[in-house]
Amino acid sequence: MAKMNMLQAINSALSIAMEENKRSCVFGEDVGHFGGVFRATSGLQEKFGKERVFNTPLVEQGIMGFANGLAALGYTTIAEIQFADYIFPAFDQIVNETAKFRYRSGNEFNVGNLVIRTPYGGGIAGGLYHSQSPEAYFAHTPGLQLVFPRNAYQAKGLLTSCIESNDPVIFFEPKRLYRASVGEVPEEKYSIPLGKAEVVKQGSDISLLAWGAQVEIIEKAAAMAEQEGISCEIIDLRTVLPWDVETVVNSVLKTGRLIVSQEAPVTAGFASEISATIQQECFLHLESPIDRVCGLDTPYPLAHEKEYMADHLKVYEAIKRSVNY
Amino acid sequence: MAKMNMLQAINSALSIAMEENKRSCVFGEDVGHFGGVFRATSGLQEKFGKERVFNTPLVEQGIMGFANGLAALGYTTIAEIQFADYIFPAFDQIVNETAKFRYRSGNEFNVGNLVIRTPYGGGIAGGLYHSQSPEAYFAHTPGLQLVFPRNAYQAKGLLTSCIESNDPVIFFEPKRLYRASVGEVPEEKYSIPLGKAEVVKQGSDISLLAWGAQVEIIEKAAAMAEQEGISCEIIDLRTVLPWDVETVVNSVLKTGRLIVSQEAPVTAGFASEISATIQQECFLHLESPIDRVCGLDTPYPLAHEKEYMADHLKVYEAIKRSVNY
Amino acid sequence: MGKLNNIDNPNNINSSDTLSLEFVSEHALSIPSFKMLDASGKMYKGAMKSTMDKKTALRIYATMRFVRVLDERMLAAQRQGRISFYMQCLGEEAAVTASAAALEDKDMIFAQYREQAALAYRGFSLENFMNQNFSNEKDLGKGRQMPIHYGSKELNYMTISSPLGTQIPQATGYAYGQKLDGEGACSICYFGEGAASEGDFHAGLNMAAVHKAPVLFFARNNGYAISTPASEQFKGDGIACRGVGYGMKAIRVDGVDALAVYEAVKMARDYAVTNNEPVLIESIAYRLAAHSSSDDPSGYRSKDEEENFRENCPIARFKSYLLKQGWLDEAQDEKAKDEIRQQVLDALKTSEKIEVPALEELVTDVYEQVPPHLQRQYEQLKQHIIKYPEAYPATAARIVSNTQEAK
Amino acid sequence: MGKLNNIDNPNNINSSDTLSLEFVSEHALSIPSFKMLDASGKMYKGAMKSTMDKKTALRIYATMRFVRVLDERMLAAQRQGRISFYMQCLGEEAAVTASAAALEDKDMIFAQYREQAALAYRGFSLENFMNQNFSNEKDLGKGRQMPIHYGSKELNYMTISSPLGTQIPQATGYAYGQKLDGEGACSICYFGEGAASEGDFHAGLNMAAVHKAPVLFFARNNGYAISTPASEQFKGDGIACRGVGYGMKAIRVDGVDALAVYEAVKMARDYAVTNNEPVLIESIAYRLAAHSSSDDPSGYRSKDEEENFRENCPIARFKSYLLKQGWLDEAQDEKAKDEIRQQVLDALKTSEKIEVPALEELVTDVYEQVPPHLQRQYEQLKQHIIKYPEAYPATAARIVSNTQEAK
Ligand SMILES: Cc1ncc(C[n+]2csc(CCOP(=O)(O)OP(=O)(O)O)c2C)c(N)n1
Ligand SMILES: Cc1ncc(C[n+]2csc(CCOP(=O)(O)OP(=O)(O)O)c2C)c(N)n1
Ligand SMILES: [Mg+2]
Ligand SMILES: [Mg+2]
Repeated sequence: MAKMNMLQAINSALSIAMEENKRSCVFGEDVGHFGGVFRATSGLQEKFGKERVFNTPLVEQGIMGFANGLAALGYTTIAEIQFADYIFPAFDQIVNETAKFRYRSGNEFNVGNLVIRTPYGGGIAGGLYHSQSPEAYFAHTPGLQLVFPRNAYQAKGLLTSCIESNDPVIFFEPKRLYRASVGEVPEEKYSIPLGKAEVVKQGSDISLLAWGAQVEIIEKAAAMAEQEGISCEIIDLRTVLPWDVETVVNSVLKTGRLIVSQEAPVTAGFASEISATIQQECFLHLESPIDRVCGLDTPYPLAHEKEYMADHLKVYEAIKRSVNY
Repeated sequence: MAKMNMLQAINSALSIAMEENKRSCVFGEDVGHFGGVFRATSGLQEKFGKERVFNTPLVEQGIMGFANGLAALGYTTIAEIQFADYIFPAFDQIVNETAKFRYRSGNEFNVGNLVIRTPYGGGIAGGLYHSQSPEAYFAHTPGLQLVFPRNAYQAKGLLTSCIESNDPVIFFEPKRLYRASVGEVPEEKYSIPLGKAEVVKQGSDISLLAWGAQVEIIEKAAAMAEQEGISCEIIDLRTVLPWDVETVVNSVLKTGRLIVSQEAPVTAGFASEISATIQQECFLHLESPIDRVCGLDTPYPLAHEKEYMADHLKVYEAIKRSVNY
Repeated sequence: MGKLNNIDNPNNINSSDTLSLEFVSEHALSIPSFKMLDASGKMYKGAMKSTMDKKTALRIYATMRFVRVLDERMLAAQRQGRISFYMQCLGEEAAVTASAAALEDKDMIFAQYREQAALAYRGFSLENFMNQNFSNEKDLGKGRQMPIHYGSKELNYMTISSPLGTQIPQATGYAYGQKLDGEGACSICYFGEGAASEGDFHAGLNMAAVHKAPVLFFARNNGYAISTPASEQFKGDGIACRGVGYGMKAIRVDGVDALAVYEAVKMARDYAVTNNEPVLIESIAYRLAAHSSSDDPSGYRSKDEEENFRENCPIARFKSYLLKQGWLDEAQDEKAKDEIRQQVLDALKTSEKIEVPALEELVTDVYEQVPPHLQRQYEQLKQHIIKYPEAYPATAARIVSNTQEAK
Repeated sequence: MGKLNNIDNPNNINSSDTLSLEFVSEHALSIPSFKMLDASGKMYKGAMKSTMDKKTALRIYATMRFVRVLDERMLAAQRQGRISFYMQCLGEEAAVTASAAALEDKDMIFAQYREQAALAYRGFSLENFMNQNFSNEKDLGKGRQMPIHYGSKELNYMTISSPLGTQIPQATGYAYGQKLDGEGACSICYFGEGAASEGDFHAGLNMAAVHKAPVLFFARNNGYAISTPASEQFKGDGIACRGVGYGMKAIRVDGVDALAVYEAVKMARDYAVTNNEPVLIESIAYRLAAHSSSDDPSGYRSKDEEENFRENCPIARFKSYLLKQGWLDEAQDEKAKDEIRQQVLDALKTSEKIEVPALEELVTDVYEQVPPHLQRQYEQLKQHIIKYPEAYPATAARIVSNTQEAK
C-alpha cells in the first residue's frame, strides 16, 4: 500500500484501466500534456500517447457528443468536464442522449463504456460557478449512474468499477478533498461495487446519510452528538443513482430517525428523494420527521460561503432537534 | 366571455401583452409567419411586425442566450422552445445564466422580464422526445419560477402574470390539452397570481395534488373515489417553483393524507420535494405515508405509453391504499 | 503583404500582415454546385466521366423507387390513422441514396431522420421498416420510439434520435475511434440546414478538424426547417462555406443529381480515409413533401413553388439517364414498381397485426440489467394491469394469460 | 461558371454551378492582420493616418498603465493570501483598451473576464475594483462572485459570468434590442479564442447575422486557453475566417497595436450601427501572464517563449508612439506611475478592512422579493449564527449586535 491523495488515487485507477485496455481514451479540456487543471490526468499522455489522452477544444457539448460516439463504438471512454458547474452545456448530450442511448435503440447500440469525471462541490471560495453540486439535475434521469467517492481509497475503487460498468456513469469528484484526503491506497487494481451504500459507522439512535465530501461533515457532527450520548449510524450513499434503498431502510427501521445532508440547495435536491422514499418505506417506524440539512435555496455565494454551507454544526443541531422531537 | 381553447387563450394573452407594451418580442423556431408548430403565436407577426415576432435559427441555446440579452435590456421577452424535450441544449443558459443573473450582479442587471413558453407532457404518442415533463430539472434552481396552467382559463390568466412578473419564468404548456381544453375565457386582460396553489375542490379524507395536465387525472380519480364515499381535496399547485407550501400544509393538516401525482418519472421528481417537505411539516398529522403516483423510471416509451402513464386508475388505487392504510 | 515583424505567433493563424484597413467581405467565398446530369437526365457537355457502374446505378435506382413507394404508402397509412407519424424523403432521394452508395458497408451512418433511403440501400428489409413504424414486438427498437426512428447495428446505421444535431459530434467521436482502430472505415453524418444552426454542429465540425476524424458531414440543404426558410436560418453562403472556418475541405453538390452526389461523396470518402480528415459536403435539393405528417406547408409556402420543384424529380432524372444508358427497360420498370407496391401493402397488413412488445420491455434496456427499483415498478404495474385489463388492451391479454398459465 | 439550369433555389446559396469535381480548399481564405505601429512604436511606412486625437490617446495610455499596476498589485495580494483569486490582462491591454475607446459610452460591453481595462476606460473607480476583489459590502456585486467578476449598470458593463461563451448570444439579443430602440447604440462582445469553440459562439454569431444585430464580436486570440494552445483549439485560420461562414464582415488586427485596434473597431462600430449588422474582429496578441492566479504556465510552455513575447509589450509600444508624438513626457509618466502605485496600495488597504455584506444579502436578489421559503431559511440561519457566533466570524458580530440592539 502507498499513501495517496485523491488525485493520485484517481490517476492510478485511470492509468491501470488504460494499461489493461488499448481501446480506451481519456480527454477533456487541458487533460493532455498538462494533466488537467487539477492534474488528475498527469502523466497519462506521456504513458499512452496523444491519440488516447488529449486536450479537446473548449466545448462541453462537443466533449460529451464526441464521448457518446466513441463509447457507442465500444471504446472505454473517459471524459472530463473541468468543473461540474460547466457540465450544463452538455446537459442535452447527457440527459437526452447518453441516458437514453440503449433504451431508444432497443439495445442495438449503447454507451455503457462511458465515464464522465467531474470535480464538484464547494468550500473552496469558488463562488457561484466553481462550487455547485449538480447531482440532483441528473438524478431524475433513468439510464444514468451517479457515483461519489468520499476519500482517496473509495475514489480508486469506485472509479475502477465505473470504468468497468456497462452503463454510463457520472463520477463526481469532491475537489475540496482532492489533496486533503490522503490515505492508504493499494497500488494495484481493486474495485468497490456500484449501487451499494456503505454503513460507515453503526449506531442506534439516528441515521445520518450523505455522499461525497459531505460524509466528512456528518461524521464530524456525529462525533459531537456522540459526546452527548447520541449514537449515530453513518451511511455513505456512494451511488446516488440508482440508489441503495434497502441499506437506508434497514438503518432507519433500526434507528427510527434520519437526517440527510447534501451540499446542494435543499429544494428538489436528492435529499428530498431519499426523504420521500424513506417516509413511505418506514412510515410506522419513524420517531421524528426526516430532516434535510442542505445548502440554502440561493446560488452559491462567495462572501457568505461559510454561512451558506451545510456544515457540521447545522447537522449537529438537526440531530438534537430530531432526537428531542 | 368567449369559448376558447388553450391555444387561443395563450394567443390572446400574448397579443394583449404585445399591444400594451411596444418593448416586447416573441420569438422561437417557426413562431413567425407560420405561428408556431402548434399555432400558439399565429397572427402575431401580422399584428406586430417581423421585428417583434420572428423565427429564429434552429438553436435553443441561442434562443435562450438571445432572450437573456434582450431581457437584460428591459424588453419583455417571450421565447418559445418548440418542445420541452428540446429545452436541454439551453439548459446552461437557463440554469447558469437566467436564474443567476440578478443574484450574481448584485441586482445591477436582471432578466426578470423573461418568459420561456414550452409545450410539455405526454399522452400524445410522442415517444421519448415529444412527451417529457422536465420541471424537476429546473426546480432545483433558485431564481426560476415554474408555472403550469391546467386549462384554457388558467393559461391566459397565469401567462399574463408571468409576462408581468419581474422574475424569469418557464411557462409549461400541457400540449395534450392545447385543443382539448375549451372553456369560457374573457377576451380582455386578467391575471391569476403566481406562487399560489388553488384548492380546486374541498374534501376531508385525503388531499390530491398535481399541476398542469395531471390535474385532470386526479380529478378523474377523485370522482371514482367519491363514488365510494371518500372525500377528496384537490389541489392544483400551479406554480411549482417557488411553491405554495402553506396551502398544501393546511390541506394535509385537515385530511391527514396526501397523494402527489406527476407525469414525470418518480425518482427525484418534484413530487419527491413535496413529499419531503410535507412529511416534515405535517409529521404528527399524517395518517398514512405520502404517496407519489408518477411516470415509471424509464425514458418515455411509445408502444407502452398507456401502461407507463400515471393515469386515473393508478391514482385511484393509491387513494384506496392510503385510506385503507 | 507578408509578415511585417518576425515574431512567431502561437495563435494558430496565417501570419501575414496588412496596412490597409479593410473588412474581409461576407461574400469572400462563393461555392458553386457540382453537377453532371442536366434536368432531363443528359450529361452536361463537359461533365466529368461517371465512375458509377451499372450494378451500382441500378441498385441506387431500385432503392430510390422503393423509398418513394414506401413513403407514399406510409403517409397514406398515417392519414388512415394506422400509424401515428411519418416523414418522407421526397425530393432528396438522390442525395441520400447516392451518398450511401459511395460508402463501404463498414462505414457508419449517422442520420437525422429523413434518410431512410440510405438504410434501404444497406438492405434493411421491408419488414423491418414496417415493424418500426408499427412499434410492434418485431421492431428492432422494441417499439419505444416514434415511427421512422430506425436503427440497425448489423447494417451500421445508428438509431435515429429526435433531438437535432446531437449526432454530429457523436459521428466525430465514432469516426475518431474508427481511425484508432485502423481498419479504413469512416462515418457519414447527415443533417439538415436547420440542424446546422445547433451548437452541436459547431462542436462536431471543429472537433473533427482538430482531432482529424474521418467523417463526412453531409448537409442536406433542402430550403426549409419545418416552416423556416433557409434565408431565416443563416446569412452566409449555405453550409459549405463554413468549412473553411473549420479548416476543412468542403464541396457543394446538386442533390437532385445522383451521379454528381456519388462522385463527390466517393472523392470525399477517399480523402477522409486516406488523410484521416473530415470533409463537409452540402447537397442542394428541395424538401418537396410536408415536413412530416403533422405539418401543412400551405401555411408557409405556395403551391406554385412546390410545383416548380416537383418537376425537378431526382428519380425521374436518374431514370432518364439509365434509359439513355440502356441500363433500364421502361416496361420492366413499371412492372417492378407494381410489385413493390404490392409487397409494401402486404407487409403493412402483416406488420400491423403483430402485437406490441411484451410489457417487460418497458423496463429493460434502461440499464444493462433491470435494477431492483425498476423491477419493483414493473411488478406493481403488472398487478395493476391484471386488475384493470380493459384499460390496457395492448398488453393486458398477454399478461393475464401468462399469469394464468403460471398458475 | 454561372447557373446551369434556371430553377431559383430557396436554399439561400449563391447559385452558380460547376462541372469540375473539386474541393474548396480549407485554406481558401487567409486573413492578414491589420497594423499601424511597428514593434518600436513607429508608424509603418505606408500605414494609414491615425484618427486618434491626443486626449483619447492619453486616456488609453493612462488606462493601460493603471491596469498594469492594478494587475501587478492584485496578483501580489493574491500571493499574500489577501484575495483568493486574480486574472491579469498582461499582453492584451492595447486590444482591450483601444477597442473600448473606439466605442461610445452608451454602447454595452459584454466581457469574458480579462477585460478590466475596458471597464477602467469607462471610469470604474479604483475603489470599485478593490471592493469587488475583496467581496466586501461595497462591492456592487454584493460579494457574491469571485474576484474580477465586475459589472456596472451605470457604465454599461455587463456583470461577468464565469461560464464561457454564454455572453455571446446574450450580446446578440441585447444588440437586437438596441437596434429596435433606435438610439444608435451597439454592443461589443469580448471572448477568447478558446471560448469561441463553445456552441454559444455559433449560436450568437449566426443569430446576429440573421437578425441583423449591431454587435461587435471581439475575439481575443491570445494563443492559449489555460494550457491548451490555439493549435489544439481549431484548425482553421484563427477566428476571423469564420465570419464568412456567417455572412458577416470580419477583420483581423494586431492586438499589440493600440492604434490599429482603435481604427479597426471604430470602422466596425460605424458599420454596425449604420447598417445594423454584426462585425467579427479578431485581435492577435499573447496571454503573457499565467491564465489566472491558480495557474502555472511552466507546465505547458517555455520561459523562452514567454520572454520572446514579453518584449512585445503593447504599453511600451504605445508609449514610444506617444513620446514620438510629443504627447507624453517621460518624467511625468514615471511620476504618474508612482502615484498610481500609491493609490492602489492605499485603496487596497482601505478596501480589505471593509466588512463583508450583511447576512441578509445572502438571500436577496435570488428573486426580486425574498420569497417566504427563503425568508424562513434566513431566519433559521440567523438563529443558528447567534448560537455559534465563533463559527461564523464574518457575519456573527453584526448580527449579534443588531439583535441585542433590537432587544
Ligand atoms: C433540438 C431540437 N429542436 C427542435 C426540434 C423540432 N424539429 C424537428 S425537425 C425540425 C426542422 C429540421 O430542419 P432541417 O434540419 O433543415 O431538416 P429537414 O427537416 O429539412 O430535413 C425541427 C425544428 C428537434 N427535433 N430537436
Ligand atoms: C463553460 C466553461 N468551461 C470551462 C471553463 C473553465 N475555463 C475558464 S477560462 C478557460 C480558458 C479560456 O480560454 P480563452 O477563451 O482563450 O480566454 P483567455 O483565458 O485566453 O483570455 C477555461 C477552460 C469555464 N469557465 N466555462
Ligand atoms: Mg431542411
Ligand atoms: Mg485565449
